[in-house]
Amino acid sequence: MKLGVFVNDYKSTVETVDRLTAEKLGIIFIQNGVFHATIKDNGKASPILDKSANFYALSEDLATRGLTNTDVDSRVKVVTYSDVVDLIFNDYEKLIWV
Amino acid sequence: MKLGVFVNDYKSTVETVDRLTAEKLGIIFIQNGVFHATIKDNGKASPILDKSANFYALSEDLATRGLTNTDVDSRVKVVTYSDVVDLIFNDYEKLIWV
Amino acid sequence: MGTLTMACFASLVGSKSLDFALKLAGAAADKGHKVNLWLSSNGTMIGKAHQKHLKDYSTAEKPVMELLKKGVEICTCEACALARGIQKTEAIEGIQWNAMHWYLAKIYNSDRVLHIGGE
Amino acid sequence: MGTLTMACFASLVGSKSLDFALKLAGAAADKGHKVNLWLSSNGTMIGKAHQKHLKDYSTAEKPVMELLKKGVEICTCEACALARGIQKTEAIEGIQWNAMHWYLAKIYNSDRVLHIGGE
Amino acid sequence: MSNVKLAFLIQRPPYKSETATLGITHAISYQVVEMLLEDGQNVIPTVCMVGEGVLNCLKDQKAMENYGVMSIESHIKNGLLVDLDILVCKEDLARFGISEDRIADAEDMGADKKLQIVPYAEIQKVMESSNHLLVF
Amino acid sequence: MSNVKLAFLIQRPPYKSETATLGITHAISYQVVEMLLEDGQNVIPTVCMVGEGVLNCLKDQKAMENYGVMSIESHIKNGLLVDLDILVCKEDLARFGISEDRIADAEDMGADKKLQIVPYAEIQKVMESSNHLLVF
Repeated sequence: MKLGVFVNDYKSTVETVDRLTAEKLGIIFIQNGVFHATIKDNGKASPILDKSANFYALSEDLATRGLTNTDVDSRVKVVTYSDVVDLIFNDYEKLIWV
Repeated sequence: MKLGVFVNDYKSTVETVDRLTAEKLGIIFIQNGVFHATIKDNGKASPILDKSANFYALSEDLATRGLTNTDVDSRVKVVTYSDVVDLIFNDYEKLIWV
Repeated sequence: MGTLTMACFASLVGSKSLDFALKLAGAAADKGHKVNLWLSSNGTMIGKAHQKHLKDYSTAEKPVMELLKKGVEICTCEACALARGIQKTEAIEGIQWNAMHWYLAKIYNSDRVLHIGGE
Repeated sequence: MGTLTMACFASLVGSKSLDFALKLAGAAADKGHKVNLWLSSNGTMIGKAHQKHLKDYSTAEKPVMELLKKGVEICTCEACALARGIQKTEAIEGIQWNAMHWYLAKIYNSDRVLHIGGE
Repeated sequence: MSNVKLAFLIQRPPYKSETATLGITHAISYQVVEMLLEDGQNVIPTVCMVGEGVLNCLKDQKAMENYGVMSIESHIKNGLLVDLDILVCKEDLARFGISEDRIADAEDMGADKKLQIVPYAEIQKVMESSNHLLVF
Repeated sequence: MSNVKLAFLIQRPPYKSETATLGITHAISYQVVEMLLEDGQNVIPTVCMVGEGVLNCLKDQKAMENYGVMSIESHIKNGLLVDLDILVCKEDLARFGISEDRIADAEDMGADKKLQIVPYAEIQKVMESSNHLLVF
């Protein structure tokens, strides 16, 4: 399946996401989920980024928290709300919010 | 200090609690915090129970979840709301909810 | 153009999940997609008219009116609203009141579903 | 006998934290302690009268009335309530409406404080 | 005749929020959805308890006695009575040390259905074969 | 003359809930509490950002632009302007790799106070010396 996963929290979502498998997996960091894309914990990037997936982070939620594009891990693409709409309709058939 | 800590969640509170130190520490498991007192994760009891502290679990919140006194770890005392009032006034001067 | 049905269980104030849902609904509608939004649990707080906009708090009345104008269908869970003391007479006009099967029926006719659970 | 001041930020329905706060307040009052309860954030939903008691949902109106009768002082954050569209005219009688310094002043005169934060 | 299959994944523990309860009640509402659909259209829900969500399945919950609200166990029983498929992740039950005899059923109410304890792979299959996924 | 000292411990990350914001606004309200107290009575708050709570301290937050609400940064600035002591846990900043130049201040508004980056041991001392603890 083509699965888009909305990750809206920083810590508690790692375990749930770890278990997900899909032929095509997209992980969209929104709200405090954007810290997965920007913050290293003790020097280590979020383990979610080691998954085989496409990663996106919502630009408004980065800016709201004082984060900029230069903070974002190179594996993650910064997207707008409009981009998210296109991801939903063009790239992923099933969507979950964890 | 004499610190009473209300733990109301199962997973996300472990890290916060780990850091707390006090001459006298009481940990009161309520709501889903009672799973710390009853559930082993992969055969291991909650790491919170390894702290040097007095442990309590609220009987109503155990029963609400289908748990009984025999499920409760031997380090934990089962208490009522009335007991919690006495713990608050007699045993702990400062209280936090994590 | 497709149909997106969303649900939001999170409260208006004290969570940005509902803000997210409203913004995404607007962005999808602007691109010509059909959008349905189901509000349940604390999400039903959105349906109340006359929310005061203080600068510390999200308010939904204005964005909700805009979404309704764009043709977004919004429905609130009647039981969840009543349990919170929100009466139909206080509701924002244009928001539908119904039960959970409304949501399932909208899902039936949707291309995409985004269910935003509680907390 | 002592004084316990509590705050609760969690919502009435969809969280058992407020249920916990009300039960603990009742248990403390029954033992002769003085209890103050500050409601902020989604906790202000408690202050609304005419909540329908459906069997799936917690309701607070009855327990709140009982607490008030026992002399428990309950105060709701006016800004948080207004932001949620809850007007003073819809409030449960006997619940005070004030701002955050009410809570700090009650804490000043308390032996114990239990602050129940959000979520 | 065309069915839309929905997977209701319940991953939250009981009672802290309404989330777990609402997962079951939303699934149960499939019973009346036909009112709003054309002839021959239907919605087929499957409820899957995963992660800490399996903690919702314990029997003898005393929520009505203690908090005046219907227990999640009662909602599960209602689901079984209306023939809802409710799968419970075997690995997660094992992880938390919950034996099968602790799991709710609706035998006393005459339900034929039981909670179905299945490996996670089975739940993954439900996710694959469903049209949409709803995580509670 | 008697003061009651309160420690406001902020451990939640920004914006998901109101919690972090309310921690700061509740502390700021100490400014007007004297209205409700006797002469000579006072409340002395100290705000401590710990754990993921330190993520509230980043500067250049664009919450008003994006969501129409006052940023937590603005609340922090207001706190500094009314001379609130706001401590930020040094170890947690280091853990998340946040350098001091990323931290909010209120210099542009003419505040003398700054966020005080301190070891956790210092925050533990505040907890010990406070009459009551409030965790947000």
